[in-house]
Amino acid sequence: MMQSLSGFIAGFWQFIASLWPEPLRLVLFLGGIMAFVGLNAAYLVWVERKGAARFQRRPGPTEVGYAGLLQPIADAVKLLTKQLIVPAGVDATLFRAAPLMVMAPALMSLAVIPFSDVLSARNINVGLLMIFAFGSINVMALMLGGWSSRNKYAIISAARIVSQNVAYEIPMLLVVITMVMVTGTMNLSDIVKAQAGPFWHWNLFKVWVNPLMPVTFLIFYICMLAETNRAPFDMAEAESELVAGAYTEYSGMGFGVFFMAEYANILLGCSLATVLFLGGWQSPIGIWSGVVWFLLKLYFLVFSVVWIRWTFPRTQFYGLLNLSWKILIPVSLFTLILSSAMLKLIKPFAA
Amino acid sequence: MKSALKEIAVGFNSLITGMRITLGQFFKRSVTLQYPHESLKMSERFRGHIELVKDPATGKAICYACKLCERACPSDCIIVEGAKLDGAKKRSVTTYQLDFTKCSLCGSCVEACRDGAIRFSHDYNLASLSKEEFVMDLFKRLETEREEEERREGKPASAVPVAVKPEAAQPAAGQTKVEVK
Amino acid sequence: MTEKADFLTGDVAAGQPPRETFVLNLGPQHPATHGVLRVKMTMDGEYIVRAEPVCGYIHRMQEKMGENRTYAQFLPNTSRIDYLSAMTYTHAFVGAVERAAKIPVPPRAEYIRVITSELNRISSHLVWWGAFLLDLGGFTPLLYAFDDREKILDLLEAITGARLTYCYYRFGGLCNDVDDSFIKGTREFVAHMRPRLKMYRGLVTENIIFRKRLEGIGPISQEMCRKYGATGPVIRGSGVSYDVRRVEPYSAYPEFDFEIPTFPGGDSMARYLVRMEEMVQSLRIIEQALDKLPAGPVMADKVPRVLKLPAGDYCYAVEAARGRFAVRIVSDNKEIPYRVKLRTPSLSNLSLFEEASKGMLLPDALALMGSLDLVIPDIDR
Amino acid sequence: MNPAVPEIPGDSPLKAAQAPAEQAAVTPAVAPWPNPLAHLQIPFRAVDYEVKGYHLEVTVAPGEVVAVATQLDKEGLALDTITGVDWMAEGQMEVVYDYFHLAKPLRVVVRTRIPRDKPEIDTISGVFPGANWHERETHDFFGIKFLGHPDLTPFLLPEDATYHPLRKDFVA
Repeated sequence: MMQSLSGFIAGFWQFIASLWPEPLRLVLFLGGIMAFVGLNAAYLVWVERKGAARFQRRPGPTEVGYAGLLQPIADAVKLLTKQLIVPAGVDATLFRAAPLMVMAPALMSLAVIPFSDVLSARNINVGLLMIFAFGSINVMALMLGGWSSRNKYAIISAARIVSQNVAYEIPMLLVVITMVMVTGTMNLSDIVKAQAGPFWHWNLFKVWVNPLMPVTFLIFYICMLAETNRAPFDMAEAESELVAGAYTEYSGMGFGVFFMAEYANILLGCSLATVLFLGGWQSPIGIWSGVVWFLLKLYFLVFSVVWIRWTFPRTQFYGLLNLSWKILIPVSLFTLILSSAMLKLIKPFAA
Repeated sequence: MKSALKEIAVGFNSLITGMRITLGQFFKRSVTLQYPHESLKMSERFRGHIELVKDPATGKAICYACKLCERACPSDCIIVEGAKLDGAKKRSVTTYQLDFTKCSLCGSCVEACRDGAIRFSHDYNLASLSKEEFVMDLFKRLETEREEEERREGKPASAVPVAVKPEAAQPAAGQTKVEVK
Repeated sequence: MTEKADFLTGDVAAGQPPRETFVLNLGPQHPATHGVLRVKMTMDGEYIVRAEPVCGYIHRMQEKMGENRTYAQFLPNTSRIDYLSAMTYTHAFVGAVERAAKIPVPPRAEYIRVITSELNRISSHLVWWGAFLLDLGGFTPLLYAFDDREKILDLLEAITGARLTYCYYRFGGLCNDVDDSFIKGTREFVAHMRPRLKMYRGLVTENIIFRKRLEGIGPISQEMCRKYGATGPVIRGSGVSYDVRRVEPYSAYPEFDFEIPTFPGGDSMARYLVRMEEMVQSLRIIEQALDKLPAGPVMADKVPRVLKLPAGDYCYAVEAARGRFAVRIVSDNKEIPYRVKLRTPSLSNLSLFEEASKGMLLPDALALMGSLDLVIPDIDR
Repeated sequence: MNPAVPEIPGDSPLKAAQAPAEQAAVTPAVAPWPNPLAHLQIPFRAVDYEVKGYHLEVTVAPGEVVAVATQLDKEGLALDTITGVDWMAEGQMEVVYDYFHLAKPLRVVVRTRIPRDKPEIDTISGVFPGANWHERETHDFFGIKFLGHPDLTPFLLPEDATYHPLRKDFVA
């Protein structure tokens, strides 16, 4: 009995030791991703404020640090020192859990994003599936945040969030299915590898596989904006209608986490768009591929998100749903069918 | 179907136009002024709070407390007192109290004045932590200014200096004035 | 695209209580109400069953103030009723007194009044434009509008000494003449503003998101405008070309060639387009007035220092940026008016909101409210 | 999509969507004589617009205001405003109704006087729904009761106000 137990422990140790590099790698990468997301979420706020200022012809933050670079840190300190007020009558558990539930999925999903061919925390073969599985938690968290606040504005916002996210998840998944069919894999690393070569090998430009590829990208991009509740689809926050939407009752870091999660989600969405359509870490000229290219593409997309936010007014709610159900879903279905047909036609020749 | 496609195309085009316009603005110079570091010069006719005008000959206030301004004021924010000093032909002002908290800067007082004894100041950096500091005695202010000037020029002070606490309402003197446009 | 809840309005029309409603208290501190207006909304989900504006949060009893000070002393108050079109409001009061006291106004003063009033109208419309876009969730246009408005304010500050509450007109003329730099600056502004309006068009007016939010939303019929006494861009957006400058011409307006922009849609978009087109027309008026600006004094010769209007009542209406603003002075031959009535356009324009917003979605109702261009002190006085 | 909404034309100026006919309908402002409301059974008195700022005025009995409002409504006039004047010395309250025409230069003033100690008059909010707020405001300021008014709670004054500030005997 004792012998078998020690034998088991020894075996377990041997097992762990054989795996040793892998857990270390994982811990390092997860730490790295958390730092990356934290830093990005903070500094994307700076980018947003600076960008908004430039679009509106003002200097933006200038006072804290050079060009206001320490502003996000000052903001974070301010938010941390503020009291997290839990209003009377709210469901305190859900109210406190919601910000965490918003942040966690974004962090988790980034673990499978391949920043370069070696830089990825976990290279699993259903990475895409995992991202979308975690993506749906995000919606639930926002809804819980709005609902548990017991505030009329927050509840209206929660209802909006659910219908908006449900509506946009469908075309987004249809587009992703198209991409999975085109690349033949759900492993994000392999999807990037399938796009190796100069820029016309990127999925965005693979018009011989699917002539509507740019449209597909556009649908993905729109859905990404809607899923992250970004302008012009910021129905959930809608500050001129719903005060602050689901975040109305949050104060201090509770609000701060929601705010950071928004940027973390943008980061995730843009990373995914980069991987699926823009060839990930592949360089546009076919040589010197690496993480720099990934970040360049990622930040270009992030900039475009900021650019769009400071250009357009908010959509009307039924306009938003109409866009999804009447335009995006039919078109994405069509591209799905088209590319599968094209694949059937092309495959025999390619093989 | 055709009209729907056209609508999508037109709509998409309008979005692109909008984005092009904002991007065009992105690279232009910013139009704002970083206020505490730089400030605007007020125009000639700027209506700040009022101040008494000095007679260049005597260095004292022109005002002789005729109280026209007091009567013209719609908000009752001016109290003027005057007295006939020994040996003077005219009355002269002894108190000119402006309650700036009530003043609506309408300028009726300046218009009512027949002798040009009051004018608008160009101060606009008026901020204070207490309401009382906006009840200013313009006469005392003028006298203090005059005495300081005389002291600077080395003349003996003509009158016993009145202890006046520094007006917090006055703007910082050394502020850079930047001409814009 | 009016996606009203038919089932709901049907219920209300039949006098049955809607299934389950809740009261949403919009304001008095709410980002969309531009000031301290409160709207008590009975909602069914996001559909409005009844939206009842509650006014008076910044009531100052301007009319009582008019009864205890002289005409000249009340003059500064007129700038503070609708602080965005201070010039036109002063014009109405000054006009009423001039009409009663039979004070002739020199032509140069009338021309300058027109120029400054129209500049003020543009600046008011620019603020509305920015704030309206803010209601719709677009922040950047506000800053562009304020950039242009700043130019107007600089011009007006140089001649009046104030940036918002000008108090520039006097009984019988103006307090100051304008100088050449103002005329030059105004010409430059007109030249600057035309391409800017084109830019606004590209950025906002033609934007598909914006159009989808406004077209067909919040229709107000001609009949409703008439029944509620709505004026200004609201009634012109319903296809009635009612403009005080045309119907009851005052000042130097008959001497200029301009159009009254009218759009028949009655929806928020029509009201939007009316205001955008009005800015173009105002630029036209300013240009003509500058060209024709006569020389001469800007103040009538014999204006009594102490004004006593003959007993009776006197009205004077002007077209302010928000519509018809009328002053009624009842005099009993004393230095102080017996009664001053201020008929403000925003009050009548808002009074139709309750009827017009029935069955609308919350964001649409806020767009409708934005398109009415409310200035709350103008309602509360 | 509402068919009545004008399409924004591509390059042509926005005024293309205007109705030129309505533009012409507005006659330049000369006093609209002969009296355009002469056919009504209301004894209007013509007033010099240049002096008073309105064209027609009439003083009616307090009971007639609704009938007058109905007739003016049929003529296509719109309600400008309702207000009161407190004639304390005479022990009367004057209620003034201003109307304006949408297309013609025509402003009509209807006045009536009611006893100051019993200031009651019928509401015209049934004819012009816009009168609702004006009457509420007049009730606030003068304490005039508009009989049949749907809601006479204070409009601009605080909700617990029991005073009427524009009465000449009001002391703050």
